[in-house]
Amino acid sequence: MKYVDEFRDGATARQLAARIAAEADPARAYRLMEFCGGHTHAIFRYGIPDLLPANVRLIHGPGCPVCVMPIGRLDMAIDLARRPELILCTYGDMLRVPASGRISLLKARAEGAAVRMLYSPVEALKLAQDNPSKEVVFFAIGFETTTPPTALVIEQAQKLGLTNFSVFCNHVLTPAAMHAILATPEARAGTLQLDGFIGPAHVSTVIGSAPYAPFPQQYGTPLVIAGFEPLDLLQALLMLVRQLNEGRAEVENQFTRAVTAEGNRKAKALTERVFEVRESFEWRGLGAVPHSALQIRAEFAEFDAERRFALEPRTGLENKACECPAILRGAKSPRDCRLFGNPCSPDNPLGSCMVSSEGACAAWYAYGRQRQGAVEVAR
Amino acid sequence: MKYVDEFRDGATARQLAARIAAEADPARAYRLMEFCGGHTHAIFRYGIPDLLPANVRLIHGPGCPVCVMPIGRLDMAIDLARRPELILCTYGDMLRVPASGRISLLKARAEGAAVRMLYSPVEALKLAQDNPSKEVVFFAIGFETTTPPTALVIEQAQKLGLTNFSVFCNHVLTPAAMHAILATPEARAGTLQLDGFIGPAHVSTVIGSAPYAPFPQQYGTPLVIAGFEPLDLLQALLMLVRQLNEGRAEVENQFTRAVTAEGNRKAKALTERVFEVRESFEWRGLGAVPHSALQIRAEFAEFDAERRFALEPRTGLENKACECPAILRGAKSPRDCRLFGNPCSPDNPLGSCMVSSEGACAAWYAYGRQRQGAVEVAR
Amino acid sequence: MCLAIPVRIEELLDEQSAVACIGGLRKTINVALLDDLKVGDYVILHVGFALQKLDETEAQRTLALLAELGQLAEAEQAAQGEAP
Amino acid sequence: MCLAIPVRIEELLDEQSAVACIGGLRKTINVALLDDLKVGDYVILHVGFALQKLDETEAQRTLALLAELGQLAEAEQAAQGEAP
Amino acid sequence: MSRLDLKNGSVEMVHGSGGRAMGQLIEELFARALRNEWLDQGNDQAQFELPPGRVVMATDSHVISPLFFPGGDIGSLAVHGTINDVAMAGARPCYLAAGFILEEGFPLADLARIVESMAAAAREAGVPVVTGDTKVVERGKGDGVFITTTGVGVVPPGLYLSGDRARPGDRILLSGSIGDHGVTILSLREGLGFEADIGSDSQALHGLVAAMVEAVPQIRCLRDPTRGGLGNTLNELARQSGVGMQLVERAIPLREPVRAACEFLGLDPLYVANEGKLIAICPAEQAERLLEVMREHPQGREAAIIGTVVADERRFVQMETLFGGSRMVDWLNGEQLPRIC
Amino acid sequence: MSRLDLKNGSVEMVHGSGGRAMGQLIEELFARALRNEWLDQGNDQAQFELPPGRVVMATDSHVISPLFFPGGDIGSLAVHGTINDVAMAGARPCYLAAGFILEEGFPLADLARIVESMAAAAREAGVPVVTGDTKVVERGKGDGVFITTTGVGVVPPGLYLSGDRARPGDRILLSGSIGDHGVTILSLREGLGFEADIGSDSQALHGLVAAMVEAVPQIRCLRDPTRGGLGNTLNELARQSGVGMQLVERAIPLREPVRAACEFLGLDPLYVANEGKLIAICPAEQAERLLEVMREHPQGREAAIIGTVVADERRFVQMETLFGGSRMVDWLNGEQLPRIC
Ligand code: SF4
Ligand code: SF4
Ligand SMILES: [Mg+2]
Ligand SMILES: [Mg+2]
Ligand SMILES: [Mg+2]
Ligand SMILES: [Mg+2]
Ligand SMILES: [Mg+2]
Ligand SMILES: [Mg+2]
Ligand SMILES: [Mg+2]
Ligand SMILES: [Mg+2]
Ligand SMILES: [Mg+2]
Ligand SMILES: [Mg+2]
Repeated sequence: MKYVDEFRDGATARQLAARIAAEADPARAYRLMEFCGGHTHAIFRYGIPDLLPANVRLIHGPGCPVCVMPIGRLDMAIDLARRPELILCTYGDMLRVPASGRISLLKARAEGAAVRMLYSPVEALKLAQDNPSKEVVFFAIGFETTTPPTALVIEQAQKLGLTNFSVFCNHVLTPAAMHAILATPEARAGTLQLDGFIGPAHVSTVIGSAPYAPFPQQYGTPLVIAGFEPLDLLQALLMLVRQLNEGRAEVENQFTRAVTAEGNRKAKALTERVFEVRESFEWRGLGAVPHSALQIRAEFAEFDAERRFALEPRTGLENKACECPAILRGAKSPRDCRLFGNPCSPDNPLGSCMVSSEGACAAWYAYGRQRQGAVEVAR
Repeated sequence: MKYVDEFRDGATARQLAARIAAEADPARAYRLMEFCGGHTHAIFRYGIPDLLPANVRLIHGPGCPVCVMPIGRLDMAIDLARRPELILCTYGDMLRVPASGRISLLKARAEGAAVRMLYSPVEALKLAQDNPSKEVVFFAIGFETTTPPTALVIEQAQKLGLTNFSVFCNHVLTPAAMHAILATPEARAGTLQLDGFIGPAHVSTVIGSAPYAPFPQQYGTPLVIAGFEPLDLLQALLMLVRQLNEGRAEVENQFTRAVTAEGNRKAKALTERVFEVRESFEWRGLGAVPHSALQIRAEFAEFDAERRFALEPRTGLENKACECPAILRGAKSPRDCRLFGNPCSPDNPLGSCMVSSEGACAAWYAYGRQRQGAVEVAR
Repeated sequence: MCLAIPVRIEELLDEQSAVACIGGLRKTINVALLDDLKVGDYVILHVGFALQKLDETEAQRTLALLAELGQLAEAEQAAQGEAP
Repeated sequence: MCLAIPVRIEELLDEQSAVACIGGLRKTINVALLDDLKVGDYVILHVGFALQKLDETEAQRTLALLAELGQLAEAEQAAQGEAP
Repeated sequence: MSRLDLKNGSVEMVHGSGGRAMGQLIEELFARALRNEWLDQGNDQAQFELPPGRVVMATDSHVISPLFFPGGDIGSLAVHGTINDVAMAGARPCYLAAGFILEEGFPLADLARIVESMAAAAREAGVPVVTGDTKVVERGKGDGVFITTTGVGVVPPGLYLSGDRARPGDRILLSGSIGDHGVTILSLREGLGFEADIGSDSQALHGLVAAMVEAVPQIRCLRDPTRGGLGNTLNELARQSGVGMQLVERAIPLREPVRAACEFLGLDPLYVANEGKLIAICPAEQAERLLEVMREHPQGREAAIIGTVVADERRFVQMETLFGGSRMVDWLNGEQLPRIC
Repeated sequence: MSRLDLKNGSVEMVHGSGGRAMGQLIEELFARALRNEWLDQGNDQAQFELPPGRVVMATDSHVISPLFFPGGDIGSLAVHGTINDVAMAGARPCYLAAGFILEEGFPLADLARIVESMAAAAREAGVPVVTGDTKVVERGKGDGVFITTTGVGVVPPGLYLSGDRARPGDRILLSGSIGDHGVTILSLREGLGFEADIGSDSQALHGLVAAMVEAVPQIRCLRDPTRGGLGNTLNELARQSGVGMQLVERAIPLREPVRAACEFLGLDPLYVANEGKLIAICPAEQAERLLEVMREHPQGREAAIIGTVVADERRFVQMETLFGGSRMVDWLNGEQLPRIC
């Protein structure tokens, strides 16, 4: 597979790792957060931590749309799904996430709710057309990458004159979350030290590299946008080590083959037409983050499930012992959770971080368990 | 089973049969029509023809609500059942009857139509309550016996304020059909000679014996109301033979344990409140018969499926070779049909008379085939 | 037409309903179409509704008549049997 | 987040859709979010939508750089290997 | 992972996906209840030795609604049904396999009850369920649970029973009353709802069969009149053997409530299903002896000789009625549906 | 009665009611396609002789959507699946039983196609379907057709294969590429719809097995990595045997389109289902010989030694990745669902 396999070469990876080891200053620590769950997944899938020197540590960030979804929003989705004559459709990722009372959409479906899995949001339109006597709600999740397709689908629904289709919008914004990370209690108290960011790959193909400029400027934190293949990641780590060694704090772009400064103008314009920024949105782990999510504009109100069904916000019941919130803030590691592994496992996930394969707990469980302490992850 | 077993005693039956043989005048023929399918069924189930002398012949009448339903009405019911969001419910008897194109309600169900079988019409109300987002239509069939329960259910639907329930009314009237029988071309031409009637058992429990008075008066045809057990039938036959021998033409009542002159006043009043007589109604075999069926009164218009769904009358496509019409007029016997037995059988019924176990063809097939010509039935 | 069967009223539940019994089988039936029912009455049951009461005296009378006709026939046959 | 994969445009169907290919697999995708696509272009595919074109030149540059860094590391290791 | 929630949990798609959750379902629910050395091995097949003799194999898929009924449930029925089909060859049933098709959302508590009932039936019959399979289908694509069981058994040397061996003059025996199972199931149908002191006759008949073939190895054929009832099953045998049959209604055991239910629904008890009765056909000379053996056995106490095989090219099954007439007992035509006229 | 309308007809409830219509369906559709001396007998069970040796029995219920797919259909799959489970004991599969659960309204033409495909698969494998059963469920209570097949076979004397026999040092062999079946089925899912030059690998493996056990009777165990895929099946074997496993990703055959589809849907090919592949574990000394025998057989041409059994109390299956790292190959957790992140 072109543009994939070339960036997975193990020999080159080991050479790059040796380069990082050579250039990393043994006298200092490099605490680097990969914001994006895609990177978290790749880090474990390819055993990147094994290749790094002990003082180059990776901190997992909140860039997994499944993991940061607050339970209350998922409860709202499950309530919707349980309405008779309503079909809720969403991506496979959300189906197993436990909401209040450990009910997931899959469990709700087993109990009779009409829940359908989509691969693409265009399927939701077809579902609405095929079920004219049902309400079809698309439970939309995701960062800036996933938002333009949702916007397009809403525009199309309007053009088609669909009267039984709406979107429960949960699209969130990357830069706002990065600001929030740098403003957590732990970050402000200095207990979470963050020396650099690995910036998202696919989000950046849409928003471009420009929106990251404030981070080096405001917080002095360097940021390197990186592709999701292991060589991309290692190169980005080397670039961060070099910035830190050289005392620079800049936005650099390792993923130049797909990311420009501007991103995808057409996709951004479409998003802008259909969505507007919310005053505030609740993130798991980060709490209410101002201007961190999108809502459907008034012009498309009839396609907004929140208005259409007059949804009331819900406060979900978190499992108190689950450390997902702290993990999502980068403040804890999965192993700090006493539920990790038993009883919480991908098979019986108690928190969202154990469900998505991008979640730190799931990634650690699937790929890291065998090392049993051999790998130093986070903190 | 009390009131059942006592009237099924074989020894007494043979004695009664001997009595009939003794009293029947060998010089004349006794052509007696059992109007009612219930009698037809009993006649074959108990092998009554075997017990009778050759000159006492039974002619099967049109008293089977399934058999006389014109194909067009059944087509209308199937069209209804095929509407999405509509559940059609009816008695098991109607399910296998072939309509145009040999489609039955069972076949329509196999193809996806929502068709439910009822034992009692009160189940239809429950179905409507349990499926508030569907239209529930009760496909009502039957003679005066079956009508009062339908009337009650319509009244109850009104009381309950149901907005998704209606009745496709096909209730028909016995006396009108008896008049029609005596006015068929064959009867008028004298090719169908009818010396007496066995009157219905259960219809008469409701309407009483009084409505039969015109038959002896107008046509000189004696009539004996008889129960459905074999001894009832044999006794009624003897009573008819005696009337004919004595030159009398009266209404007599053999089924005195359940039939009075007046019938069930309460049931009749209820029927009267909910239904009114149709100008004319199509009967299979008899054609359009004036004042022979009921329709729902305007006061209950919302429960009348014909009005609610603005149903257009349909002219069904009869199988041209099927002799059901002539059989229902008493003009032919099942064996006169060249389709009888092969390909037409209860398993693959081509006409309604082969479906209902009260149908002459089905009764003859199930119980009479073995005799292969040994039994003289009809004509 | 009109499959119906005599059942015995076992228990009156309310204006509309009663428990009926036949051959060891119990079933709740609708009795709204009949007045003055009492436990022990037999009624004709059709599509879940009691349509008419059964008159015990008339039933006995019919049975007696049937028996009589039967005996008559028997006597005659016997007579015929002797005849030839 | 955002599982996405580079695919090659095989055929442009209309304004909205194109056939894409990867590893012998063909799929109709939505290309409404990109302008000026042509057959042979590689795009990043996410939830059925092409999100961005891949820049061949940049890809080659990255690979060259990676190779260079690799060689550098190798040379260094060799040097270290000699050193002790 | 946490234990299966057998109290409030339900079947989910994941229980059929081949992973850990499926393993857990099999282990904590199926294997625990059905426990035996073969299942314990955890292989995808069972291995065992069979005694010498001809091997018999029979399979039946069980679909029934409701799943629980007086006299049993789908679990015990699935064991009895297949044991009986094996036994009808005169065989000793030895091992069972069971395939489950579960509907998403089916309560685990009900499933556990069914599997335990299955285990109890298998234990009582002495025929273990040695291998199995579980699939889960989406809600709306199944009906709670379907169970397909397959049995293997061995026919004692010297015996050969088959439906084509009935000969004119043979006697037809029936092991007990007809219609109990079918009427019990009907009585539970919503809307029909009657109460009666009846239950399904579901039971394993191999013990009775063993006694029968030991005493009368000349038996021509055995068959359990399940779907289609006595009437249809006799037609099958008549057709296979190329003979007619003459039955005597008076001799056919029929419980009063079953008869009443049939009158009241317009059904013919001859076509109502049984799940614990058998028809035996044997030469006339052995009929009395066979009847005696059957009546001595708990499962054959009400056994009766119900008719005779006759020569008839038309292969008609006919019956002398209680009333004294004669009627055809035809193949079951269509479905037996409750009717009003 | 008129002939079954195999062109435009569909399954009706009456086809399961035990009467004449059911007899007709069985005769004109099932028996006609599957035809053999046992089915011809028309009994509710089959009787046959088995060669000497330990008897093996396996059952699988087949539920698959869509029913037809490149490389096969539910009919051929139902034959292959059960033959393979029998063969994995090292046995020669001899006879099959089949139970059908049909949904009201299912087109008879599709049913005929499925049954004919089943017959062809059985013929090709030389394993006849000797007994069967048919049930019909109401529309909305099934999914077209479910088929449960059960097989019996015989293990040649001297062989004993079981999942608990893997020992540290043993080699793990795989007969060919993984994921073909699962990815083919996914590719047909509405909305996902991709085209690829792939098909299900559904095939009967007993020929390959016969060659393998003849050449290397020391084989410890065989298993077909169906649901749950290679990854889960190896975990099952590791747990049964109380060992760990060390795999080499490089050695595991994986077709390019299957790999691409997995990348694109976020699936791990290790957990994608196969229907015509087997895993063999044998002592290290015989591994090369076994590999040679497998590669000589048409069903094992792409066979490979993919790893080694190791001592590990934790029973971990681990893998050296293509990239050069090491990863856990855990039990399949949850369902593998296509994902977007
Ligand atoms: S291991 Fe489970 S409970 Fe603990 S933080 Fe992770 S998801 Fe939450
Ligand atoms: S045998 Fe069939 S086709 Fe002929 S009259 Fe009777 S129902 Fe009609
Ligand atoms: Mg819903
Ligand atoms: Mg409908
Ligand atoms: Mg069977
Ligand atoms: Mg059976
Ligand atoms: Mg049987
Ligand atoms: Mg299996
Ligand atoms: Mg199996
Ligand atoms: Mg299998
Ligand atoms: Mg297997
Ligand atoms: Mg069977």
